[in-house]
Amino acid sequence: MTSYAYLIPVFPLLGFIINIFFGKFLKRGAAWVSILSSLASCALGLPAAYEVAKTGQIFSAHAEWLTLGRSTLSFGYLLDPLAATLLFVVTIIGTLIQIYSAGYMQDDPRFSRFFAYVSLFMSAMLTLVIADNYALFFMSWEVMGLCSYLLIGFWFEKNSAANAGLKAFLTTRVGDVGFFLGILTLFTATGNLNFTELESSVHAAGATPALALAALLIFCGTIGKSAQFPLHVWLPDAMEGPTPVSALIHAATMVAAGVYLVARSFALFSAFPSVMQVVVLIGTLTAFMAAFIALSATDIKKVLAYSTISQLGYMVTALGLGSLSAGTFHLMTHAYFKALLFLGAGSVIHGTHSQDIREMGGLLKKMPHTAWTFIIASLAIAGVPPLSGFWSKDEILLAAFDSGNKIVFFLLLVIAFMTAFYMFRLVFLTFFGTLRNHKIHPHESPATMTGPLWILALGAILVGLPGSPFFGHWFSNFIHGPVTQGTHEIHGSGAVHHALNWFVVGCSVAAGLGGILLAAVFYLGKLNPSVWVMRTFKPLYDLSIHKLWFDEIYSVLLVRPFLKLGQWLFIFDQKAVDGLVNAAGTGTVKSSNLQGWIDKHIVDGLVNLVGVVTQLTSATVRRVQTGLVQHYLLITFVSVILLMYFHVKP
Amino acid sequence: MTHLYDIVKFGIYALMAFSVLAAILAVTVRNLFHAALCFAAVLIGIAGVFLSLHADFLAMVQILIYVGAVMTLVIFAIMLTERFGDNSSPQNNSLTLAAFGLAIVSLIAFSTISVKTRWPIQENAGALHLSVGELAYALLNTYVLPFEVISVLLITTLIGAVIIAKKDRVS
Amino acid sequence: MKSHLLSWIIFSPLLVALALLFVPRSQTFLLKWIAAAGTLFVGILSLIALGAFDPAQTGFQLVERVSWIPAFQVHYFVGTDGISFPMIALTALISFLGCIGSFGIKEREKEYYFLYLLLETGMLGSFLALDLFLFYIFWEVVLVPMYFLIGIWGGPRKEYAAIKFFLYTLAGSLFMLLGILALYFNATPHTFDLTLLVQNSFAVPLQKILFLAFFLGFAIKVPAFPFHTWLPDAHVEAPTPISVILAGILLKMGTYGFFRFSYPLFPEAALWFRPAMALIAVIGIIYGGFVAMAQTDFKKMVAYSSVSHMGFVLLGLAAFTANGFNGALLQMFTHGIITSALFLLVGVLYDRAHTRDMGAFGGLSAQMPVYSGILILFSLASLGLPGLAGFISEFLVLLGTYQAQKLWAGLACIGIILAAAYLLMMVRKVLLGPAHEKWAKLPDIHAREIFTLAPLGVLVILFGLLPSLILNYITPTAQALLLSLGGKL
Amino acid sequence: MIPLTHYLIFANFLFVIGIFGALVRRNIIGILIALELILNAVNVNFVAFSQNTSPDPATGQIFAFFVIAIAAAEATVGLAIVLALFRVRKTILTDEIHLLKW
Repeated sequence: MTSYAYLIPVFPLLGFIINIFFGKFLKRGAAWVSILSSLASCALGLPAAYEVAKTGQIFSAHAEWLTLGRSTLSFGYLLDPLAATLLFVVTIIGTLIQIYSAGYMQDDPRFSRFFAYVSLFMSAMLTLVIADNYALFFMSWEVMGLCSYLLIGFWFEKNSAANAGLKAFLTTRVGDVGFFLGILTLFTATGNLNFTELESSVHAAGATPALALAALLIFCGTIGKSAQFPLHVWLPDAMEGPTPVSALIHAATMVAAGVYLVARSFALFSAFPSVMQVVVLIGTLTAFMAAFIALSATDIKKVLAYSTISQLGYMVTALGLGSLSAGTFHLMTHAYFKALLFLGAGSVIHGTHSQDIREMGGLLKKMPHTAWTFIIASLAIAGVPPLSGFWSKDEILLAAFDSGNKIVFFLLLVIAFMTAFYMFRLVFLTFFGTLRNHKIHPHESPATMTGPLWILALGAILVGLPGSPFFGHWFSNFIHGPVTQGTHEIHGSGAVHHALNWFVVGCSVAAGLGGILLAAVFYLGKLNPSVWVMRTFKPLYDLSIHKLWFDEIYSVLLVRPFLKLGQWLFIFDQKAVDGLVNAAGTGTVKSSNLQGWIDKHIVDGLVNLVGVVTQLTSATVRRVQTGLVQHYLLITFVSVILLMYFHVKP
Repeated sequence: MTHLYDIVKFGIYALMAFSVLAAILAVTVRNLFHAALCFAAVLIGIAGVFLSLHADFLAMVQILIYVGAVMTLVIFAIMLTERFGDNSSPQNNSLTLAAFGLAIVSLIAFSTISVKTRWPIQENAGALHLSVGELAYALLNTYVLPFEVISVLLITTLIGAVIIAKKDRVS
Repeated sequence: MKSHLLSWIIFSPLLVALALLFVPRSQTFLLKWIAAAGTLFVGILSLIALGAFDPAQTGFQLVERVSWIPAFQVHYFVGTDGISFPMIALTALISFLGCIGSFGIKEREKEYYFLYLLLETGMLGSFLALDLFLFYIFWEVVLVPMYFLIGIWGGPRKEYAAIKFFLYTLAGSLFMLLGILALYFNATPHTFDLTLLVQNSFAVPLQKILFLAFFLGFAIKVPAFPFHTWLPDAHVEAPTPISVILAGILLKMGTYGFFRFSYPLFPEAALWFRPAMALIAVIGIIYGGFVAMAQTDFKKMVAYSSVSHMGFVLLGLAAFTANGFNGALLQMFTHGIITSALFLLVGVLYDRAHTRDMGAFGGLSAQMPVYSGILILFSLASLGLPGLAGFISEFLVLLGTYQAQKLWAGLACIGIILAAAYLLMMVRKVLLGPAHEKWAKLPDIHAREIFTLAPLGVLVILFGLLPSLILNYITPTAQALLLSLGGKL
Repeated sequence: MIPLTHYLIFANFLFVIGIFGALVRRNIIGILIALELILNAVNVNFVAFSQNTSPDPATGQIFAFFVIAIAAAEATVGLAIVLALFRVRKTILTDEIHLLKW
């Protein structure tokens, strides 16, 4: 199975080609094309992942793609535990979400185009997962960005959607350019872009500043793609896209690719403690900030978007702390429960045609499937044992605890608390209580939508178990097995541990349950202290509701000056650069005019004198010009005769 | 033989005189059509003179092209511009006297030159016979380039004449 | 035909142009198709040349050398190598597509196609001439038809644009002519033959002066930063197919000149001027990007984007590394394809709406789905999306530059971000957003227009995925050039 | 045979008559006829010289051919011009066609 791994992304690509060219004729069949293509990828990818898990081996093969001087870039696939994990996540979630979309997008006029884009995305994402070098990785990375752009702006008639797509692409592009430069730096420093040889080449080159720079620049890619501070602003806006897209791209898979990038480059990052500290800093900051904003968001998808940013920050922090397994593990569990949350939100939106949680309430009875799966996912993200989120979050907290960095540990706990709070604020406002806007007539979604919800719910419950002590931390052994064999673990925290740290577990559970409890107090009971909180902590509340003013600050500091600069330069171009050219032109004309004047009045004065004389002479002489041909002939002939006479005479 | 020889000689001179006479008529006759006919007579006379110079082929060409083609053209042109063919207004302009004087003077001058100059006469002058084959050989070997140029000229003339003479579509 | 393949390539458009003179001007159908067949014939010939061309060989191939003006050692000397061959293929392709794209021209077709074919001969000759005198003649032959094509069939300010283009480029090429003459008199023996001139090593101060003289000629054509202002005017006023030719091929004559003449002839001077070249390149990249961002006129935006993208070619030249040269040569090709397509697309829109103001459009994606799909494809190619051709060339240029001088590459990356900004803002304004009722009746792109764009689209994707297809032709020559300049691989 | 000089004098006569005609005729067709006379005079000279002074008798004759061809061309174009002129100006008299005077 593994030797055909390169076919995994090919099926969705075929799906894309069929849908983009023949989608018009396929109509609803377009969904089948996409779903079948990703099922085919599942059929290839899952056995391959299983093979890796069973044997603990790495499978890879590559073919030459481009020769650059003495070094060669090759394209190939690499199936190691990391890739297998991602394959497991992407193929399953991708397929489920496409099945869900067939119901969700049912009435859309551009139905086939939607599935074409999703298939292209699947193809790019799967390529990225199994890519064996940075070049191929970057290419699929960018194509994913393109799909994200196209799908965010899928309903482009809405100005907000069109703008959100633009913003997403441009913001991530900034990070991507950093990533690109990072690749260049790495290639210049080591002459190698293959993941398999990354470790050895980093060792060979030693911890040079150039490599540290490469690591930092590559991290820029993560910052852009995984919506880390300060490039996180695009992700909340990206919620303008159809909800399945938010689930697939902006929650479960694509945004996690940034984390995957760090995990892939772990050998490079872990060689530089200072870079790792930057990673931790960014991760924690992002996680905290996003959680803070999520506290006050009222749009159901925006809450989830900020939650995603926050969780991604969590993963990045974990990797920065040196725990490859914790970060990857959380990536996997998060993909399941966050996809579930988004699909649930999509179901709610589908049923109510509203996104504002202040209008909802009491949906538990109207939409039981949606509600229960949503609650399961919320429990998972809040870190309630024994759901998946608990195990992964616990590992991250443990890594922080082991690193000895108490501030980070404390912050992560606070974030866990906030996460539980805002998630259950969402749950309570949406599903409990009574319906607040009576114009809404909620109804449960069709089976194509609820089916995937339950499957994902099952996943959200179960995928944490491989990492739990019940299975002897199988996952962490698996990840650490071949990839980092022989690597020195920085803080030792990533190393395999077989005992539970009950203090950490206690803190984690307390934070989760505390958050849920507080939310229940605020939003379930008749007592409603939220207004009081709002008033008392008004500055903080304002800060949160305005998303820390990021969009405004960027607009004033970056976007507008850039546009203005463009306009100024254009004016400069027209007035100065082109003006110079035109001035040269007019200058020439002017000076010729001056010369013309001199010519006319001085030089010509003399000439005119001559002219007058000439005129007088010619007035008489011109009489010869009778206009009669024969007169001319006569004169000519006489002249010839005379010439002959003078010539012959001597 | 002498007799025959003299007769031929006399005939040639007569032909020359005839040609000159016809030429004078061709440029003085009032009716243009008659003038054209006189000109045709001149051409035939010259063809005879060519014969006397053993230029048989040239004489044929002279008659075919000049008398056959060019004269037809001229006569057509005269007919097409009928109004001026034989009207009563004078056919000569005010230059007649000056032209006549000039003609006499130049005739004398040229004739003097012709007579006074010592021409490098060849030994076998007047007896050179040239077959048409030799002529063709010279034309298509030594003079092939001018020959081709002439053909291009004729084509150009053909097209040019058609374009100049055709009715202008715009007006 | 094989033995004179390049001459056939150069002069067959001219022959077709002369044949056009015998077609009555009322037979527009015949005129169009004869011209199209002529350009297609060049395309077929260049495919034959592709078969005869050996990519692994680095010297000149398919050479023809005949004495032309013996008194001045002028030769009719043509030949091709990995630098010029892609340009020939590009010229043949773009000319053919441009010719098909010209079918919309409705006035004075006879003169139009005559000048168009004459222009093609000039361009092909410029790319193939190896004798400087011959090169200069072809170089100037390009100017005249271009002047008329802009000046007669152009937009409202066509006279201004045409005269500006003509005088500006002519002024540049005059310096080049002086340079050529100076070369001739300083070379021993006196010659215009490039292969012989290269064997001379000129004194460094002389090299610097001559480099500058050639630089003026080429930089104006490129156009490099301070000399670029003719470009937006010419592009905006020129009819669509001529914009295509202008951006797709003519600009490349400038950078081609650097590769073919300036660098091999003046290696020391080239090395000395390297920082200046890089500076001009980087300024061009960033400046062009910013100004493109400020445009409201669709065509002007694409024109300024050319300034930015051609900056990458100059940057690759300045890098003095194999990757840089490779990338620059590839960028010439890919930019030719992509920008041509963008101009064709602008033309498609302009033909329907009669305006190029991007602000006036909106939401076209809904009623022109095929058009918008193609426009998005080429916008993405232009902004360097991996998987499409534009990325490979920019990647190589930046890699080469990075190996030479990190700062330049870092600054040039700003241009990449800007490219994404102005192109996607264009897509946003034209294709996305709420639909305008005013444009509700615009028909989608039709078959002939798709026909002109499809080959370009295929090439963009093909070269994006398999760049070695074309790099195999470029790399050996680029490496040989670098080695001959004293660089290291 | 007849000496060269006589042919020359004969040609002179034709030539002078031609000149006279070209000078005095008012009608353009008349002028054309006179010009043809001049050309014929030249032809006579060519053939006579070639028969008497040149080692190669072909040259003169061939030149005469060329002259005839050119004369034919000249007549054709000239007459075409006459027709065009007539159509435009309704006259073929030279003294009525003098736009090019002072």
